[in-house]
Amino acid sequence: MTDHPMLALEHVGLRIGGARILHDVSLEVRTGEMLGVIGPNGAGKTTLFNVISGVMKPTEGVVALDGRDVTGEPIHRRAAAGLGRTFQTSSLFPALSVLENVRLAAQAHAGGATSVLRMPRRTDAATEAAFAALAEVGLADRADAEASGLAHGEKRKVEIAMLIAMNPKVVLLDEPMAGVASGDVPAITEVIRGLHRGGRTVLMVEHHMDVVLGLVDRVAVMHHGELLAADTPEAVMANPLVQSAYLGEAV
Amino acid sequence: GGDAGSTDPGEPVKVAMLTSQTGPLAAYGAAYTAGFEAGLDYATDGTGTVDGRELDIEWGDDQGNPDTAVSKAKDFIGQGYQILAGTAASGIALALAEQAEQNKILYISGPAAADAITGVNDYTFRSGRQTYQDVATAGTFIGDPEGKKVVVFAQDNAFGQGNLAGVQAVLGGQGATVEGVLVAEDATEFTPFAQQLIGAAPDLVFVAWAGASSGAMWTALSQQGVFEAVPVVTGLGDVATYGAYGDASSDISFLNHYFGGAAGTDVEAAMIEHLEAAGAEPDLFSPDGFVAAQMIVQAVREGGDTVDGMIEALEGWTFDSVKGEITVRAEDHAVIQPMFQAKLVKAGDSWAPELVDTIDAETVAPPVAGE
Amino acid sequence: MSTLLLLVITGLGLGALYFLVASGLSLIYGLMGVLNFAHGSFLTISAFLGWEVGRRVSDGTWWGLAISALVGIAVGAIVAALTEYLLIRRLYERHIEQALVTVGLSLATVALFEGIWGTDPIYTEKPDWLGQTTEILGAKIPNDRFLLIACALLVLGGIVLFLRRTRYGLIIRAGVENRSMVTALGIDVRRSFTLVFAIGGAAAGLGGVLASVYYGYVSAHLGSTLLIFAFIVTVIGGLGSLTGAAIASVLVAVLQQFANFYLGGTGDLVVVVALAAVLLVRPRGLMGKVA
Amino acid sequence: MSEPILVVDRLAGRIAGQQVVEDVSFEVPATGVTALLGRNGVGKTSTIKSILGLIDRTGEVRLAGTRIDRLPTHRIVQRGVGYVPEDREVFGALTVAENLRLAERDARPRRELVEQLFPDLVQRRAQRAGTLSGGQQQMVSLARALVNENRILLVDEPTKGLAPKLVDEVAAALAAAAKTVPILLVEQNLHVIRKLADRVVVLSGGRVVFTGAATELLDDEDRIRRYLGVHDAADAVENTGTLEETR
Amino acid sequence: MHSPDTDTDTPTTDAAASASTTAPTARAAAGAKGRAAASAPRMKRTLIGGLALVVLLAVLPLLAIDIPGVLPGPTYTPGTLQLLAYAMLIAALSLSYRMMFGLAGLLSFGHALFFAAGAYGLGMTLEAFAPVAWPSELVFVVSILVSLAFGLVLAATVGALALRVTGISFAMVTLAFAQAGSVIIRRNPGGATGGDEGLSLDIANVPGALVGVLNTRNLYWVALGVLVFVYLVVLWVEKSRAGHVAEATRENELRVRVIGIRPYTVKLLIFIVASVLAAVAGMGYLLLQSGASPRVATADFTLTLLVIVVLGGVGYRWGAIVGGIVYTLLDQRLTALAGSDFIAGLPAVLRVPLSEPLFILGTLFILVVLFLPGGIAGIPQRIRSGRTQHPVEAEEATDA
Ligand SMILES: Nc1ncnc2c1ncn2[C@@H]1O[C@H](COP(=O)(O)OP(=O)(O)OP(=O)(O)O)[C@@H](O)[C@H]1O
Ligand SMILES: Nc1ncnc2c1ncn2[C@@H]1O[C@H](COP(=O)(O)OP(=O)(O)OP(=O)(O)O)[C@@H](O)[C@H]1O
Ligand SMILES: [Mg+2]
Ligand SMILES: [Mg+2]
Repeated sequence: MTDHPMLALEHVGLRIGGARILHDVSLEVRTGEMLGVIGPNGAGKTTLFNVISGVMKPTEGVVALDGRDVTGEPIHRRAAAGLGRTFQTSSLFPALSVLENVRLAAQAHAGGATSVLRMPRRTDAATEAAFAALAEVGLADRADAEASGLAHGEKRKVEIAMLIAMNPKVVLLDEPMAGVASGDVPAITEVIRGLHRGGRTVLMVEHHMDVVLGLVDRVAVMHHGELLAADTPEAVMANPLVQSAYLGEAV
Repeated sequence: GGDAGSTDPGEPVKVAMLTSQTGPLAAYGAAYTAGFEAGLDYATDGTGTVDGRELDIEWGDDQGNPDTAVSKAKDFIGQGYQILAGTAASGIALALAEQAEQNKILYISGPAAADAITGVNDYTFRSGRQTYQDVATAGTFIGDPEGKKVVVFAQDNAFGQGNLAGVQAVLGGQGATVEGVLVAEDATEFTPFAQQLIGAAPDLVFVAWAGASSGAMWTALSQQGVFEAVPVVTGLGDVATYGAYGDASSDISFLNHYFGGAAGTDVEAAMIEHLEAAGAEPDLFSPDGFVAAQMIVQAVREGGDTVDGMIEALEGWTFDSVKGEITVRAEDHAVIQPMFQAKLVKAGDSWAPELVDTIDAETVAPPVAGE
Repeated sequence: MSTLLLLVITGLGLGALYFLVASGLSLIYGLMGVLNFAHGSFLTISAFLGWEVGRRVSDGTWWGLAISALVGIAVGAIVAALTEYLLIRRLYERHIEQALVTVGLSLATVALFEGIWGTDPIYTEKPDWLGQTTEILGAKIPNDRFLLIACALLVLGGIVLFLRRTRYGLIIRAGVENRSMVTALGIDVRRSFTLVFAIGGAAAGLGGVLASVYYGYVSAHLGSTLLIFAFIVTVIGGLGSLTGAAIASVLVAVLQQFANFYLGGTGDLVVVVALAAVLLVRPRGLMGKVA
Repeated sequence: MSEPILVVDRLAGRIAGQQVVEDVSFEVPATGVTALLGRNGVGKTSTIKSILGLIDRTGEVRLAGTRIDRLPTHRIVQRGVGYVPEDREVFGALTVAENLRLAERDARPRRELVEQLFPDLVQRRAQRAGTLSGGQQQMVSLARALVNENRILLVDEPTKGLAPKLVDEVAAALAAAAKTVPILLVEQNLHVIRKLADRVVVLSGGRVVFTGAATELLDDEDRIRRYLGVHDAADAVENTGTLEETR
Repeated sequence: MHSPDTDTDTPTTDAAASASTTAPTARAAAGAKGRAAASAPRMKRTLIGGLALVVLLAVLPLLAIDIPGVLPGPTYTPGTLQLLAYAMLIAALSLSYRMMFGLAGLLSFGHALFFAAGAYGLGMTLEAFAPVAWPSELVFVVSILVSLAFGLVLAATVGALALRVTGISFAMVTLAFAQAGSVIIRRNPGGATGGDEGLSLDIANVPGALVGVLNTRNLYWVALGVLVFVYLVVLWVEKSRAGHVAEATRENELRVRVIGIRPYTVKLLIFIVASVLAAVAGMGYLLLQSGASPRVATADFTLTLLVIVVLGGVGYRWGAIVGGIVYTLLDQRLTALAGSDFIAGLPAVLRVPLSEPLFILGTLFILVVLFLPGGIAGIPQRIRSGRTQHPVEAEEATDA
């Protein structure tokens, strides 16, 4: 198969003004791997995702996706190449319906997304893909609701449905469980597992350690903009620095 | 469809008047309207009828907006009106002239000054003076123009450009060197241009200015000492603008189309009497309305019921009017009329015009358009 | 040489006038996000009422001018506060609608002014000294330009102090971003909003009276002619940056003077081209804050 | 028990014409932490916003005996109500320092307390709050409420998005604060609730379905499953408590 | 105008949720997208309704319907036809503006530029071609094509530059271009534009059927044709995938990028289509008015469009049409009212404001923004839902 990692960062650094936000981050993620990213607040996890997805441009280093250098590419080109992400606080098209939100994602992937000559229909492939994605996250009955009126947990699910509809090769999840009621955590965990099962490469920032540990193959630890370690969950958990800087004392 | 085009003798004659009742030129519209009513009264001996036929006069507001004017004109024409008159804006007058030609009706434009209206087509007449006549009047102030240097200080718009072209044609043709200092219409600062005028050291500065900025412009000329350096001539506007010249008032020679009392004719006296009875004052464009009324009455009286007949009745017609004897030149419908030279004198707190000279109609007659 | 100097100093004077209008506009836009198309009307009504009162008290004297200015400032503040209270407040956080309401207001008020005071400009008197000139290096500078520059500096300083020394600037910037959270911190944000409008209106009112000195007339269109330049300098300077607006006012006015004089009266064209160029190079204007 | 600090009686709230809080009545005692619980979308946030007058509401709310349900929000807050909103709601265009300064209501704000609790913010005083990380924004939001003396704190999901270590710290901070001021706390993290809450109020479908001592709910697997949808109480505890095991 | 269907399949939760305080206009536009694929019978009904309306409008010149106070005369008279034709062209222009502003959220202050480009472009081309010895029909058609191409190139250039910035900067850059255009037109370079006095139509190569008051009827049909054409193009674009992406871009541009679409392309596309449609309306205007005046290139004219679109209802396509027609009629009729004896007889406090048409229009507009956020087109919806706060969801699908 492929001899290169699905996603590779080489010596990535980012400065804003005088502040060093990311420093010398190198990381390789294999195809089909699920990687957890943890670290204290402000460690640079979201920034890392921003750099990978193109929302921010690194000031140093190289980002390669599926063996291709994408450092200079705009966001949409990377997305079209199979990179999907969610945001730490839900980011939807608030005035559009749930279905429309997801269908746009599906349509973007299907090509001809911005064609004036083609009409979206109830029966076209993009709509079907959107319905399928909604069914997968259990929101099929909310398809016609307007996104802005959804409860918090539902918004998180729509974000994931959009990812499914995009059918990306690499998925970046930024705190998918934040604000999700305890009762819903298992369901969303399942959905994420489903995302991964399709052979996708998944990177996930999450502070719910049980979720992280239950899902991922490897854990990367960020601290002060640097990547401290990327190792098995057991090894990372045993790291004293992780314990003192991130986990803290047992409550 | 409709029944446009047929007019039964004996039925009222429908006359459409389009002028600004609102918008930036509303004041001109008011003066024109008052003048028209006085003229109609005069020409019909107070009956409002011509040879027993009723004149059915309908007024419309052009709002100073060509689109509105064209719409209204089309509405009138569609209703069978064959006589249309009025408007102070040259742009509107030209648009209406176009309508007149397309639809073969008679159009007598109002105070609009553009030379282009003269001779634009067979169907279009005018009731006022044109830019050329203004300029030619100014030309008479400096004696023999041969070898003199004249600078035209004007706004860079149709009015200003027209004046510059006029001066070039009139005084340039008589041997003067003519230069233009054209200022962007929206400019608000005239001090440097005043400097430029002095720098050019001309024998005469001809100022062609309209609109609100004239006050600031005159102040700038006066502050920079243009009046001490050069004689300055300009057109005297309507009563509302007498205050605009400020301290410069007494230093300017004014060419003038008309002000109340300038002509001293019997017709003028009749007009003023009528205006005052109606609570109005004679003003710059009162004669334009007055003349329009006279022309319409003439057209109806002599022209019968066809537009061609009316045109024929007007072409070459000479008559007595407010400003004196007036001729509608047959070739291009130019209105050959006397013009005035005036000055402003202090009258209490405000300024009042005083006649300096009357310039003979032939002296300032424009060349025949299109020749 | 003296022409250059004349162009620069009269440019400064014109820039001062632009700034007097732009300061309120920039304050209101920068703090509240309201693109206030009615600002010109605030200016016009202040100029009219200032003139009406001033000439009755003492026409063409310093005393009369001072009265006019005070009346203008008061009228501007009151009208602006009323506008905020009656119209803008109901539409909070809906910036497009707020701008639209002010468009409607400017349409209606200009028509109303025309109805009341007519369409022709009404020429005004001013103290003699203002009509005279002072010679600087051979250039005869009209004295009223100095008055304009002085007032513009005062207004700039005053507003900067207001923003620095009081919490209002903070409250309003926060309130624009998230109004309900500001109230949830125990702050009556509505009062602050009205106050800012009033201050902007007061600056416009002063600008109106001074504009009537500069132009030598009052008319229903006094405000609308100045407004477009005020918008341009506000945007070039960087939305919400008062010093930016001040710098841009001067740059635009001087540029306009030079282009009008040396480039065949292309001042307006040059200014709009400059606007487009600045925004394309620096979308947030010269001194705009990073959004 | 002394008189409750906050009494909510038949409170109903609407957003854009739609009823989101149906009929909610409960009391917050003058000491300790009262937790307001429920699944996503049951109306916890809306209840708090109704109390503050941030959304249209009807019903009766009394703070220390006086009705506050007719007052505008800023007056309610001025009476000593601190609020930590659900989504942080920091002013992104303002700096950290400006955010805090804006929140200072008292003549002598408790700056040292805040600085001591969140040293990270001291470092970032001049940074615009919009560029802070999610967790840092949460700290600003908490700091804004703690900087004043309050009679009650309304805190909506303060640990959302915080790293485990910080969750502990915030919990500790709230526990410390609770010694002097009563808190109405919305929280999803059962572990935090277990540690802090004295009493619980459970909402479902815009109504109160359970009120009682914290232990009454948390020790009852059946109730937890019923009210919070957690299928296995042990699992729920584990959810947040895995750390001890793993270590 | 037909009213939207009265049945609604909207779940209540959805309805209420959509009414946020932040962006009611935009919100109203989005509304029923979830229900985009409305049921077939309903679409058929609206299709028939729309067709019937067009047919009615088309036969209007053959009928003698008189609505005193609204129309200046019976519908067959040139005056009325002229007014209606003018109103329809303004409606077409507003429709194109709405596509940009309401759909894609692009607040342009320079739309007038493209209307003027159409009007002046055609006028100047006709004049330039006047001496050419081709058959006059050919010259006419070629002139139209040349002006369209001119509009297209202009739109692409301005759009490509202006869309590099967003928000208020975009508005100002478009304003700058439009101002530049306006200044150039008024400057009358080489005598090409006629300056302040406007450009008059050179009728040498204009088909005789489009010249003269007696042919106003034909011009009316041309205007109707332009309106229907613009409507269909706008409908098509809005319903297309690109239209949906444009809508999404208005809502959340970063999100659009992240799902793999470049917003710039879509915005540029919408900008160009809207601008070219404006140019088409501009050509109709030139023919109808037998000329063009510099007024149509001013920022004020764009502001008027904004007023029209909001008056009609940003959330509704037919709102722009209703707005355009209502505005034009009001503008004309209020002038008539202002000059009426009734007004003249009032005391000064009432007479002065009421005799200013723009005062009444401005006030009316303020009231609409304050109290009718859905605009005129939103009234049926409000009556039906009985709500007083904000427009909830626009039944976009029903007027398709
Ligand atoms: N413009 C800026 N200037 C200074 N510092 C910045 C700027 N933008 C971001 N930062 C800092 O960069 C760091 C990284 O932020 P990031 O959002 O990536 O953290 P995170 O790991 O995702 O944290 P969390 O878990 O709280 O979401 C933070 O400390 C933030 O304050
Ligand atoms: N702006 C809004 N417009 C319409 N409905 C809303 C809005 N905000 C919230 N709702 C609805 O109100 C209900 C209660 O929401 P609320 O935010 O109070 O729930 P919550 O218990 O705090 O949930 P969560 O645990 O997800 O924060 C939900 O059904 C939600 O869909
Ligand atoms: Mg983060
Ligand atoms: Mg909540």
